[in-house]
Amino acid sequence: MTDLFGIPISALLGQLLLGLVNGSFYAMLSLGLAVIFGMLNIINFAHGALYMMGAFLAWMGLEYLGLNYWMMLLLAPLVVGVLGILIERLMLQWLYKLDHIYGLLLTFGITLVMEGVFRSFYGVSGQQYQVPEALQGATNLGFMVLPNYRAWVVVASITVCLGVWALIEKTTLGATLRAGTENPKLVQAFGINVPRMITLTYAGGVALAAFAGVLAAPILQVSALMGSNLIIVVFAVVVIGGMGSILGSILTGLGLGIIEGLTKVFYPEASSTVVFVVMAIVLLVRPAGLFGKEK
Amino acid sequence: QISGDTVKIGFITDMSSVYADIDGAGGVEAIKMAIADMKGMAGGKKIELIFADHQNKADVAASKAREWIDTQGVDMLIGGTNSGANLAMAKIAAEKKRPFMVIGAGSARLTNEDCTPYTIHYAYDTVALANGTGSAVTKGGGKSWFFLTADYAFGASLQSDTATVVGKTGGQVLGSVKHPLNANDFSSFLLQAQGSKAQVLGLANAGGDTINAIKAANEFGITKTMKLAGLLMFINDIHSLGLKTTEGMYLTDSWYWNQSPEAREWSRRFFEKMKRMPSSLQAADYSAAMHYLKAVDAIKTDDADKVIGKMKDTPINDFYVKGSIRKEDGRGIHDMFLLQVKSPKESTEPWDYFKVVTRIPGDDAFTKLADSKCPLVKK
Amino acid sequence: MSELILETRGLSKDFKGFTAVDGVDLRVQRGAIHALIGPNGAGKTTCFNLLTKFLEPTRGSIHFNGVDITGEKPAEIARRGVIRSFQISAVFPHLTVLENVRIGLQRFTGTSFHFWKGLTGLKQLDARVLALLELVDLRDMAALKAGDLPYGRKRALEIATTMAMEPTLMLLDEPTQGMGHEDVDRVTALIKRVAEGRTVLMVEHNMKVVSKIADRITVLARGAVLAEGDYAEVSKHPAVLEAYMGSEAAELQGAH
Amino acid sequence: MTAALEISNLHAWYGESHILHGINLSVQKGQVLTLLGRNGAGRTTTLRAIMGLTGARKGSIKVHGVETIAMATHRIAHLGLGYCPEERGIFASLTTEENLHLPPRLSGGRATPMSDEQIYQMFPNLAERRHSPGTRLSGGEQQMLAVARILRTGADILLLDEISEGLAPVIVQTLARMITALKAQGFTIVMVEQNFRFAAPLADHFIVVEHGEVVESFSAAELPAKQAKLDELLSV
Amino acid sequence: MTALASSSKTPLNPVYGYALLFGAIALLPALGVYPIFVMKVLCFALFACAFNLLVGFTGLLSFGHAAFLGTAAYGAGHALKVWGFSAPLGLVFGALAAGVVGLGIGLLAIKRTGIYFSMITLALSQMLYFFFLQASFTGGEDGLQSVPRGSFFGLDLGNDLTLFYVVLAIFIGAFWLIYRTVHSPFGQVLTSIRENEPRAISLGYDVDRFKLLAFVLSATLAGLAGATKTLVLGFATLTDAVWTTSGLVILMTLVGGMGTLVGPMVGALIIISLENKIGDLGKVLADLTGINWFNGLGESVSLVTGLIFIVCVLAFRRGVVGEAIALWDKARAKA
Ligand SMILES: Nc1ncnc2c1ncn2[C@@H]1O[C@H](COP(=O)(O)OP(=O)(O)OP(=O)(O)O)[C@@H](O)[C@H]1O
Ligand SMILES: Nc1ncnc2c1ncn2[C@@H]1O[C@H](COP(=O)(O)OP(=O)(O)OP(=O)(O)O)[C@@H](O)[C@H]1O
Ligand SMILES: [Mg+2]
Ligand SMILES: [Mg+2]
Repeated sequence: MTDLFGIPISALLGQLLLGLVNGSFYAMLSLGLAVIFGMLNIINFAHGALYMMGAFLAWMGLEYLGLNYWMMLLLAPLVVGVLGILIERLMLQWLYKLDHIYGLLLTFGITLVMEGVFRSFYGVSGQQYQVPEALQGATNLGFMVLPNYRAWVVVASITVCLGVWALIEKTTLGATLRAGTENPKLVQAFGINVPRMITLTYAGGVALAAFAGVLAAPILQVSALMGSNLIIVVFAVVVIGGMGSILGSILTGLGLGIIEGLTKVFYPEASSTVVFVVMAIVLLVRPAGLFGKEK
Repeated sequence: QISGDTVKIGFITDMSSVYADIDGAGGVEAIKMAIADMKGMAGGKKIELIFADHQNKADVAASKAREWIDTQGVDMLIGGTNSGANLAMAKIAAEKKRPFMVIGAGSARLTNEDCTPYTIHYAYDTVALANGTGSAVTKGGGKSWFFLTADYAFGASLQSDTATVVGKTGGQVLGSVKHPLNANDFSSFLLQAQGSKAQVLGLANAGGDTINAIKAANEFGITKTMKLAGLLMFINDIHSLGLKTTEGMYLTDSWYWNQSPEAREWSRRFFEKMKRMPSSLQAADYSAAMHYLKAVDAIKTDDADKVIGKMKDTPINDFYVKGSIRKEDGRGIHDMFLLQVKSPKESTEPWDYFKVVTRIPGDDAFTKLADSKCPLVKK
Repeated sequence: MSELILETRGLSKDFKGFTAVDGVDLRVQRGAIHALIGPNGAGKTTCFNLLTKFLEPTRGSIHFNGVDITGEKPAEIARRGVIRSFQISAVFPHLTVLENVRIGLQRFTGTSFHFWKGLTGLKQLDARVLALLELVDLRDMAALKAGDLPYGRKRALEIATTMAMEPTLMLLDEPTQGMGHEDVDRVTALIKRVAEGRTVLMVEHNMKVVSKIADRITVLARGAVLAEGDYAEVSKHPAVLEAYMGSEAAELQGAH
Repeated sequence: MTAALEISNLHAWYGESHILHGINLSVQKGQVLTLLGRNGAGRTTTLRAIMGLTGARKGSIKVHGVETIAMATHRIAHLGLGYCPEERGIFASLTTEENLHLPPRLSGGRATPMSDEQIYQMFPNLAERRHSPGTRLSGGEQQMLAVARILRTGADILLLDEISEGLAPVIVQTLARMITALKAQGFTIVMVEQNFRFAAPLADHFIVVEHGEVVESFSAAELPAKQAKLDELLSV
Repeated sequence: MTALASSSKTPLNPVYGYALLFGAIALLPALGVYPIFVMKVLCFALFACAFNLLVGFTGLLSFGHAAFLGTAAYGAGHALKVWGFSAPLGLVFGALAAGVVGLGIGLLAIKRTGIYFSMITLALSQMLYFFFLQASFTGGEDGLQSVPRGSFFGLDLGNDLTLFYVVLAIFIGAFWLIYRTVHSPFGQVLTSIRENEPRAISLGYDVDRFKLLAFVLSATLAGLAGATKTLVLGFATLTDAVWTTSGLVILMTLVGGMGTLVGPMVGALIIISLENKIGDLGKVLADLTGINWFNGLGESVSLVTGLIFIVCVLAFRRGVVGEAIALWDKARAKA
């Protein structure tokens, strides 16, 4: 067997694949952030908390209502989307005229409240959520045994990411959204209800986070704090990718998952910092990020 | 002569964060049970309990402790989970001369490098856990080990303590991988562990990390080829993971609710109130409070030095443990248990999770006086 | 020194495949009031942004006093004495009128990084500040917050602050925009006054102002220079009439 | 009969600059009104104020008799207004066709919306370039696209800001024919024009704006009589 | 800025006001207020004032200020405990260490503005947090414990009261420096940059260098707060460096009033008291309303903090002191 720096190539392939799984989460979350940022010019700090909420909804659906994974994969994003509508209508919409900083601070406050609520009801050690029947078991790929569920995560999230990308880049709705980011006033002058479009965009963005949350529930422990560490990494992903393009956020998310995976093999101690190191380097070379546009 | 005419116990623990289930509100309830069992009086005076959440922040814990002693006249402190918080509290208790009974924190430093005349490390420590799990599992045939270690001081000491024991009992450490604290994904580390072909996977981490690692180990089928040994786990972790996931795992603890009739009896009372079975820490909270209150009751004073003397002189003998507190360094010495998680089929009732595999005598479990790094121990 | 204070050669700026400024050769005579006019979106403001390096030119070079300053940073260019005003009013609203102007003067004291010093050192500048405010009829308002001034007065304050920099070349972007008649006249007179001994390059839509004070006019259209000359020449130039002033105006003029 | 558009005492601001100082005008259904004036006089601002795109507005704007001064922009549009901005507002991230399809059908529009075929017939250039990004079009094509875009929506009042600007004479002639055709179909049109030659034969009514106020108002019939006055007002 | 601007018009010299304030603080222990609590508040007040120097007077919202608090806390702790530095030297060392880290982060972050700036500072400080978590000298999760207080120019700091006056003196000194900075030629330029950056550039100021100096100053002073805190409490822990602490200092400044000099002090007092007393408040509320849930309020600090954040951002952006000044200005405008 061939080695690379003392690690068998086959093991390396396995690690790359696992990196891709994590990258799928980064991609989905940073995609949601990018969509929201594009339309609302708000960095949605609450993204991590809404992701957590998605996972919790999956668990609650099963626990209290007996709704299975597949139902919740649909329902949780809907519920969180409605919550997003409320957040946008009741709070965010008053902040657009102000400095963007206030949006960041408000959503930070929302994060604290949501985490606090879930923590006070469910504690922190977390709830257990089983992998759905259909996806249990693992497949032997030769170089590694890949649990079917992880394969599903990659497939599902890449599908969703590409779907969102296609929706935004290829449809009338997407065209309206893109136009709205370019020149919201003119779009409104054409009779399109831009405020409502903004609300729905926010709802859609956070629904993506909830979807990621449901996907994560069977892999991770469902707990109140599951989003708060992730969100900062996703921020770094966003800074590295540059807030410009939808495709950029997807690619950067996947790419960083893989880089992180490789770090876990060669220098595991640095695996939690590598994203930030990459960020520092990218900022030095390209202050606007890899796919971002200057100013 | 009881200061302030009340015997005031201060309990500081994690009530809202990762360790809240293991101790937290249940710990408060356990101490209240002890007070109730004393009829609310010790040495002829009223007993009072105040408690606070340190949110796993050492600074909050220490400030609370200091403030309580300075302004509330607290006579004794019970420290819940989190070693950092407890080390900080130990400093304050020693400075202010108050008995400090550590229950939930595992760091062996509390009775080694950082020992004080006022610290009593009552329930367990990482050395005991390492000795229990490390030696018992190795003796039981798990000769080759691989460690999955949280990358910070505590994880490193758990690993090195256990590795030493494994080596002594004829086992072999094949390797280890460090993971960041609160890692969100363990699959990559587990793949590396699997690559080592070791028989035992030692989990030198805690809380959420342990839980997530076990989940992933199941998912990747690693539990089929390796035995899992949790180096710092409690019954609540098993409860939240479920037996299906944890079946066959080894862990060491100071107590299990189903280990004896008296333990069962107390646990039922606890269950009435909390709707869950007690962890070893909650039982220890009760036991420690009781031990202290009985000492105060016996000598009719809450003077710190005298009460500590009395506590160290009196053997502990209750449903929790039979043992004593070592005079020199304040280490509580009692038996520990190597437990194995039952399979779902073996479990006959809720919370029936463990088989007791071995009883480890206290003298073998805890650091020997000869090996102690406590400056108070004269060699 | 040469007659030309500012010269650009082939100055261009592309935005994503769209050329906003296209090979402009601008030549500003020392001591002149030079107006830059042209239809909306002709690239006038963009030109200003290039000259002061708020934007990076895509092609071409900028020469100031014969020195190539194309590679310099905005602050460096400002320190050479090329000071601009903005199309949208640019004062420091929470500072007083006096402080606004003093910020300009302060740079010359070399104490701007001294965070441990009090403001007493700056007080000595106040006399000069007041003199400048006198010039723009703002002396009485010295203690007011700049944000509380009426719009026209803000533009005057901006000019005073610009003056404080002892500019050799002032770039004014639509100094009379959004003003009432009397303010326009006032500011026109003011520009005329302050232009003594220095050079002014201004963007202006108000032809009354331009015809009154501009010595020379460059007309931009679609990013390129369409015509250049004094007012009489430019206002007769057919291409200018076509692109900017309206060809029918000429027709009408010819009609009577 | 209510006017299609009736404005009285309209004031408007951009931030702190007070631009419109009490505009009064009214347009009957099926008429073409042209706003004349010098650069910066406030004509564009008048159109933008009708759409609710300026800063603060005061006064009264009635569209088909409905007061819109307090309405949100998109609601105003749905009363049947189509706006073609001076800067054209072609979206760079959209293709020509996407740009064309962007404005939705207006609920209150009274005109028959044009089909794509009709539009492409009117502007063959656009059909050719339907899949290229909007801002890759030439200036003239962009102008066509900006006009074409509002014909699909069913808007019956068109606000056209300098649509002839920067276009080759042939295209200007096309536009002139188009406006005549639209007028024949009953469209109400408000135009801002610099190009008097273009506007003169099309308009039923003229208004001259100066410093945010209406200084002259006369019908096409009065045009010859007003020529001298106009000359003075518009001269440079 | 507004604080000074408005008070400078009144005949009363603001210096008297501050003297009165600090005099009152100096008397607190004599009135039976717990000195350690006051010292803790003072440390956080200094932290918030330092942060405010950046956000309130320069317009840069750093979401990574915990990095400086943490760096200095560990730096000073290590210097005092392991290298045996004297207290003053330890403090200076801690503050300087934070300043150096501030220079590094500042160089990377200053190129971007607005939310980008916030996100970059947040991410970089999180990187530093992981470093502290893993580095051996910090004691990881356990923290750096039992840092000796030692003596300060001959004064024995073991005594709480002595330490209190030393801390108060440090605070006054640092506050004076901030006051000075705000009202210095440098401060004038900072204000102009915050109010209209392009205009400041066009006046010939190299704004990046001004921002960087402000950033480093703010980091150093935040460091001083962290070092002093270590001295007072005797330990440095990861709490000092974690990102939620950065959030906390933003909250303090927001609640007190961004861009006012005393605002952050008031904010720190409110938030620290809340953290300490919210459990009691919950019990009172539970007794009053009979709703048992309130008893658990003590465990829900973050929930309450979050609510305050939301309320402040939506309805109370000027903060306590800011609103007070606005009221005062209004009243005077009427008079
Ligand atoms: N940052 C930019 N990105 C893309 N296009 C730009 C940018 N800045 C300006 N433009 C475009 O460049 C052209 C010239 O703009 P500029 O502001 O220079 O016009 P102007 O001559 O000053 O017009 P006005 O008289 O209306 O102020 C316009 O079409 C404008 O839309
Ligand atoms: N966004 C804006 N902010 C501030 N002032 C503006 C803005 N847009 C236009 N103005 C000013 O408002 C005044 C009127 O402008 P408007 O665009 O309505 O003129 P116009 O008559 O259409 O002339 P033209 O289009 O030929 O330049 C001008 O002085 C212009 O500079
Ligand atoms: Mg311009
Ligand atoms: Mg116009």
